[in-house]
Amino acid sequence: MAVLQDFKNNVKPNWCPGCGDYAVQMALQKAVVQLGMEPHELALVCGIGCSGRFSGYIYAYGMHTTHGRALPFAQGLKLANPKLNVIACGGDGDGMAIGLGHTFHAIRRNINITYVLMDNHVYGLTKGQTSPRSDLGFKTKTTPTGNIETPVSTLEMALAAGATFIGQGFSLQLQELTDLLVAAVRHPGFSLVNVFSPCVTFNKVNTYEWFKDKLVDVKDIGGYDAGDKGAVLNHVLEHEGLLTGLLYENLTKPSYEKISGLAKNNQMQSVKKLAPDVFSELLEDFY
Amino acid sequence: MAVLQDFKNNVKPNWCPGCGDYAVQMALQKAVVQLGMEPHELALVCGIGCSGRFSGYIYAYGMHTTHGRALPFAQGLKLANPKLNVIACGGDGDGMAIGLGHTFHAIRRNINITYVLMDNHVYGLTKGQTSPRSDLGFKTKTTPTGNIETPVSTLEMALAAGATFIGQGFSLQLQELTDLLVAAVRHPGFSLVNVFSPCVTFNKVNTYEWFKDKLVDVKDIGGYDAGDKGAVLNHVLEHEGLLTGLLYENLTKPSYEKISGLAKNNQMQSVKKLAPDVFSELLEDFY
Amino acid sequence: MKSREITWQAGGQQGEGLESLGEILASALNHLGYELYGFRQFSSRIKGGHTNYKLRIAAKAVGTIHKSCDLLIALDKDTMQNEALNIQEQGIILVDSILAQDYSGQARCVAIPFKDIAQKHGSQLQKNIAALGCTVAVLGLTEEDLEETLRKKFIAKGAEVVAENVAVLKAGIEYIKTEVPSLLGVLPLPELKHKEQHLFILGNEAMGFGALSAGAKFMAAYPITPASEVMEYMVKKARKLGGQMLQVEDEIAACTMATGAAYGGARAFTATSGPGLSLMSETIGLAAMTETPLVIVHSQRGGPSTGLPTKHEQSDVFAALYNTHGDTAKIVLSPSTIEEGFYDTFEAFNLAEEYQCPVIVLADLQLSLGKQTMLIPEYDKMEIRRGNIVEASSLPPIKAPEYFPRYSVAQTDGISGRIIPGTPNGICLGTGLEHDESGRPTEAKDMRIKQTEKRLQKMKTFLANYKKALAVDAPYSEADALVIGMTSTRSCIAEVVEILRQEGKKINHVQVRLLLPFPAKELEQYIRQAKKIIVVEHNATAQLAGLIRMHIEQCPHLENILQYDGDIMYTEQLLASCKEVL
Amino acid sequence: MKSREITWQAGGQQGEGLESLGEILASALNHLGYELYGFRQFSSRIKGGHTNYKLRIAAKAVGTIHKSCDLLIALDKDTMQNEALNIQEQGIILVDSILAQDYSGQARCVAIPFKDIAQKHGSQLQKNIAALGCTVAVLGLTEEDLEETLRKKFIAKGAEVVAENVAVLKAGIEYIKTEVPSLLGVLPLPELKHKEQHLFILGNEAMGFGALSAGAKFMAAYPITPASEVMEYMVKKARKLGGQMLQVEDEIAACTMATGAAYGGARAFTATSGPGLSLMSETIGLAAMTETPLVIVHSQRGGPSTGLPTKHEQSDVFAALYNTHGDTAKIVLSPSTIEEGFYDTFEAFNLAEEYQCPVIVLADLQLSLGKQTMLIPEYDKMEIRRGNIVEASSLPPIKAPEYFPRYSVAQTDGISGRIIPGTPNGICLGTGLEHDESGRPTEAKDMRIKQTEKRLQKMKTFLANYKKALAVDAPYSEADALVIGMTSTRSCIAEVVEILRQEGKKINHVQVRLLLPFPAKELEQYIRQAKKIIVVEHNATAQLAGLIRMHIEQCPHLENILQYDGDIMYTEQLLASCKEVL
Ligand SMILES: Cc1ncc(C[n+]2csc(CCOP(=O)(O)OP(=O)(O)O)c2C)c(N)n1
Ligand SMILES: Cc1ncc(C[n+]2csc(CCOP(=O)(O)OP(=O)(O)O)c2C)c(N)n1
Ligand code: SF4
Ligand code: SF4
Ligand SMILES: [Mg+2]
Ligand SMILES: [Mg+2]
Repeated sequence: MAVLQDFKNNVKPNWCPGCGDYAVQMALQKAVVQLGMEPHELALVCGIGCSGRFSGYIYAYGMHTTHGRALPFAQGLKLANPKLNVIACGGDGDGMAIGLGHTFHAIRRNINITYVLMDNHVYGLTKGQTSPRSDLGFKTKTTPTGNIETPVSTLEMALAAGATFIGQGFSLQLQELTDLLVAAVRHPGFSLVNVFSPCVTFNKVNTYEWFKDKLVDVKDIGGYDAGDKGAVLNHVLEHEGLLTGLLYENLTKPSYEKISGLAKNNQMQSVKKLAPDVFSELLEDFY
Repeated sequence: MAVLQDFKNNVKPNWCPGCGDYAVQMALQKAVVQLGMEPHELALVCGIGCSGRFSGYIYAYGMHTTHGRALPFAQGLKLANPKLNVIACGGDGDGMAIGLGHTFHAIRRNINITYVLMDNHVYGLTKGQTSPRSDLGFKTKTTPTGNIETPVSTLEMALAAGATFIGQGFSLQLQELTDLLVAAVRHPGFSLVNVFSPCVTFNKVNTYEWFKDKLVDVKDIGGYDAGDKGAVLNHVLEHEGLLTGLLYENLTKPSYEKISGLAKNNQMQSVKKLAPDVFSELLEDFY
Repeated sequence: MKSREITWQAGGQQGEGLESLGEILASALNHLGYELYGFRQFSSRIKGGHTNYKLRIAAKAVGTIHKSCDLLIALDKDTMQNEALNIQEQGIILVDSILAQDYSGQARCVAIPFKDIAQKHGSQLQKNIAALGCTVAVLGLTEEDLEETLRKKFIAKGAEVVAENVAVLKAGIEYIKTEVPSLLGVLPLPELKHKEQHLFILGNEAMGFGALSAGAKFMAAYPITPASEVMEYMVKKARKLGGQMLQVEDEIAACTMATGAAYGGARAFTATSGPGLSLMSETIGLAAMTETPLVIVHSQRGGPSTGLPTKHEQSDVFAALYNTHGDTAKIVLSPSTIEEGFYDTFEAFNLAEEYQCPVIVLADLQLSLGKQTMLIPEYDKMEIRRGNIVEASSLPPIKAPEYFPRYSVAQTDGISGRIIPGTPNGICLGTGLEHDESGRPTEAKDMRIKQTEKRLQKMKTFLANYKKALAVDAPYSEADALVIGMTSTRSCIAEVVEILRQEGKKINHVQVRLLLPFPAKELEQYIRQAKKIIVVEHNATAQLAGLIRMHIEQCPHLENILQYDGDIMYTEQLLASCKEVL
Repeated sequence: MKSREITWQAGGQQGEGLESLGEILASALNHLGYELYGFRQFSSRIKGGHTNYKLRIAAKAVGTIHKSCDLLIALDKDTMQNEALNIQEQGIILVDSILAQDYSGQARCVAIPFKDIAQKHGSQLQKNIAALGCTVAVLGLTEEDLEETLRKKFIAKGAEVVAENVAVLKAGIEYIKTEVPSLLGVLPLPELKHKEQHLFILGNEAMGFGALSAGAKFMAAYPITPASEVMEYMVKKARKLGGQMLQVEDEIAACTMATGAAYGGARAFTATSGPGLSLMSETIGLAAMTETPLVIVHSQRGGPSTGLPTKHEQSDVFAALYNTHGDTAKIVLSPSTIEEGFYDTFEAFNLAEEYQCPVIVLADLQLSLGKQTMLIPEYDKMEIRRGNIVEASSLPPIKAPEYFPRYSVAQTDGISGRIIPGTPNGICLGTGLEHDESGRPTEAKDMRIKQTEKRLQKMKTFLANYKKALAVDAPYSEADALVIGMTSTRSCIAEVVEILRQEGKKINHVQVRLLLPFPAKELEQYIRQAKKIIVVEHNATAQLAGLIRMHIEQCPHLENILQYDGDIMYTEQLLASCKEVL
């Protein structure tokens, strides 16, 4: 059984000291150990951003793709190699701006991968511009007088897209985040884990303290039912999305693999010459 | 005052006889007459698809753009020329597949344009493939054994994106559709009008009859409150989106033009040399 | 030519069943052993709008259609106004009786009540089958020659439907026999020397079949004319073989998913046209940088922008080569026949894995939508080569933080060992950033230089090894002219060259089948052997000629024959253009 | 060179205030009248990671930095390990005392307790200001020379902060005076002959300022290195002028919105780099097809894919020219100095409107992020030309279904009248499909041909009229060599050419400022005048050389000097490379 050390690659992240992404890295490493994975059984697929550097900091297969396209890549990878544990990662710009269309369609397609979105309400890597998750009024290099576009509600979006698993974590809550990631990977379908992962350099508003003050754990909401979409949505609206925990899970919708039949008959990795009889059969179409 | 004839351009649409888009064309022409527009005050911006041909069939300024990009184009046009009435049109593939990211962001940006989405649950122009709005099990050229991806719920998506106006019409209900379009254009912000516009050639399931049977007018729902987002959402979930009428309107969120200040000081159309004092002031930054 | 072959044509409104009329006729003729080439012209609308289908029937292989025809079935006015003008003088027109017959040309024009014939024995929708019957009679065939094909075509709809169609067919034959007996067998088919079994296959299907044969089981794509048939073929076939075709949200997703699947060890691809390729450009760069074996089938149509979606053009050459920013190492093949469409697509997957790079199969509308008889692919020649994939068994144990040197720069050919993720002891990284030998991002200058050269070295290695860069028919060491073309102009040029040679001119012909890396050296030898160089292409900016000059120092003057009206090239015109230049 | 100028350099970790150290020094020197060129090197991380800033201080205009420096401020180990090796022999290193001084080079190396100095008079964060003080002393300047600049820089934070910084500055000066008096004024600045007022401006700001000056009030963009400063500049300035900069969801939206706004009559643009340009390719085609005046500023960085985002390269030439499918009529300008960055961007908007097509201003990282003294743009020369916009007043009344012939093919120059939507009596259509003169889709062959030729004719008209295609310094009608470059290699090449000329060689220099349509004729004359042709570029595939060959028949051998390590080009190296070739 692999231990934490087996997932460390000794590369010093180029994240700023204090960046929320360190905790996500740690939680993910703990989670995969807890899940009993071996490093070679895991593939991390990342977008571009500070968060996008993630795959380079964990000892596992890793692919650092293009901005906003981690999910299409991850879905292709998973279908090609269903035994692999595929975890996609990215930032809020990556997943909610340029990648929003893919995020939405990946959610509804429900392929069995996990998507970890590091949500810092800002563009980190490009040095501090507004993100689609930035609060109204938030001042950045590109909104010097304050952001005027209503932020995207990741949770409403995910529910609208027909998500089957939505979790939300926070970099300061390492244990909860670890547990959430474990549950997400175990979920048989697409799982979204949105993590509030503060950017200490470019976001002086949505800081660790800010989140700590506002976040409510759904465990603390009496009668919270993660299976009732309507109710979950009302909680989300009421708390403006500032909830943590396993917010929603739907186990009745089958995964893409199941419904497509690939779960039973996936031979994509077998690259072989067609059997003579198969070849002959294919020829039939053209006579 | 312009009359219906003033919006006719005598181009014979290349739509199939019976296509739902004819009614949308007629309703739109009636609506703009009713709104007192002159042809030159209207610009139609379309995507690509059967529905995308729309701008070519109405006598007004028209731009037939690229697949899925009608909304970015329309937003740019509207900001450049705020006096113009800008109406964007497209199909369900255009707006919900390739253009989904733009649709979502256009909704949240809330620029004062109207978006008419002709929703036939199929790809018409490319001759019958599945669309993101196709029902589960729907058989097409690309899903010969039936569609396996949960359809996008346009209404849930729009609500999640923070829409300020959502209407839904049906090609068989010309008068209602006309009224809806009038209301949409009058709405001070982004208005989405989703129209069930059957494809008689490639969709033999979601036919005129099918829609007629299923659609419920919100006027017939007792106590329907188009201002209560949570309630609207529940109705949408309950009726699986098959509602018609003005489903949702929020007049409290200001338009992009208002909040940006462009409503008061938009000089984009004035292309002039900088005044000497302005030029000098700009130079100051670089000393 | 006439004595050796027949061109049959049918024109009418879209939705009148012209396509199946042509299909049935062709299928039957294929069984009889004829060589065929079929091409349909259509407009960008769904129902209505003129469409016409031409079928060339010959005893030896043919790869394009001619402008003129011998036998024309005219079901709409457009056909009479346009197509009828191109008919051979001794040709025959069978025109629907309900059309006003203001034909004033030379050919014999006979009004036939197709609808009535059909209605009497079935429904008026079957007027295409009535026309088929008349065709059969004029060509001197019998109902027996067609029956089996009709049965196959309609059996899914029940025996009754089959019977009805056969009845209409017979009635069509009977009509000619009794009403216009002078037409009976008046255009006899060419004599067949030997009878070989052929496939009759659409270019797009040939490419899809090539992919499937190469072991490709993953496809992600987005519908677009004229490439959709590739995905439509794959979706029908892939699942049974344990694969999947996904129609996804857009071309960016399609291309990226295919890249992900290719990284995952599957043979994976996408197919697209014009706008789709533009959207894929960023991902092509990712595949090049991460050395992932992505395959893209790209079928050119009229550009730029949405352009002429249903018309032919070859104006995406530069885009296929250069649409990605940066120094991108990739391969662009350009098959020039439907057969090459099969083999090149097959081979694309081998090359993509051997050279670990994106491979674009650059087709064009004629190649994609032309349908041709083709010899059955030789099973024994269909060799699968996966290149340097490092298997688990050959890997010594490693442990964190040690990585496998996926991007090792040690090899002089530029090709390092590739690992399929999931392999024990092979962990390594990948990134679109410049990286070190294990795939960790780096900005170190020496590594940057080495990795850049590694990627480009692969292309040099490939170019040195590749044997199919040119299709050469160059018998003259001192030629009057060399004609150079690419993609589907192959047959048209070949026919023109043949005619010119018969007229005593020494003409060489080279069809360029590899566009990137460009086989400049090989091509140059033919260029130096000719007095005149004529470059034939379907675009307005002479892209192929530009490429040739770009790669050949002291390049002589190139004469351009450019066509950009959306139509395909016809022998008659090309011959005239060549003569003008010569 | 030494006697005529000083190169100052500071190296340390990102976040140590090196950027403001350089900025303050440069700003003060600009006020004193020196000519400056500043360039910062940085890596793709936010905090930490080595960065260094070089400033060349001269009496006459300079446009790049050298590898070596005269005075080096070293705040981290990387600086000592790398940068210190490049210092001039008579140079001086002021190294932070806390760094182990294992320097073994020739230059004089003095340890200075920057942190202590700062801490004593302010906070240790101000060690950059302490270093500034030491710099000032060594350069023979006084605190008065700096005070005003410091005041301006910090006044927003309060008078106290100003005072503190001034105190640290003085302490730095004092330290040299008292502790290392031998350094006082030991590197005197060059003598100024005449003092002119200059701007000290970043390339990206110059381009943003150029756009704003041209009347551009709409920008939509997506952040990306090294182009973000253009949007950051625009957002600060546009709104007050009645405009708007929108940061949108992606580059496709950015480019399409700008195209929509341009269609709407605004001067509109976007700015991007590598991956962004790839994503914009489809929309560029739309703008070309609809003849919409879209402007794109594109700054090249290391490719392909994400590549080397913070490093210099010129490998997007082909992509800028050809990333769109189809025969695309557009213009690609390539400014070679920051000043040209201003004027070319300004002019791009004129050309876009005059020729009704997309215009790309192709910059590169050095051009975008270099900061240079530049003469104040001449207000009188800044002429706005909007081309053929048809005003309402000149339109006769029309009514449905009559359209204005927006895409009239009647003009021999290819330029038809453009209508701003909203104009009464000017209704017309637009489409990415091929279209007729009113913008209605058509597949008619003759119209297709005419519209294609119309669009390409505009480019010919433009090329015939454009006067700034080349920046020429070619005094020799029989030259030993011609050196050709593009974009920001201008200054480096010019300096090398100068040296070679002093050594007696007849060297001509042409910097290509227009890449599409390519000014082949004009360039060819210089090529024919030279014995050797040397093409200098920052990429591995010799893209500019390829372009030259593509457009010039019988093109002679071109020698390539290629650099693709991510660094900018230095005189020393280029000189050596040129000599090798000569
Ligand atoms: C196509 C493309 N556009 C723009 C960029 C530049 N870019 C890199 S990261 C980034 C956004 C980063 O923000 P986010 O996704 O929130 O990640 P964070 O850095 O905050 O973790 C951008 C715009 C790019 N690499 N590719
Ligand atoms: C980038 C790009 N991809 C694909 C296409 C081909 N295409 C044209 S229309 C269309 C979809 C049409 O479906 P929809 O948007 O639902 O419109 P409808 O025809 O049903 O009205 C597609 C895929 C294209 N024009 N551009
Ligand atoms: S800039 Fe922000 S997101 Fe990026 S590493 Fe630093 S703290 Fe983290
Ligand atoms: S194919 Fe369908 S959507 Fe297109 S015109 Fe015909 S009926 Fe309408
Ligand atoms: Mg972020
Ligand atoms: Mg549709």
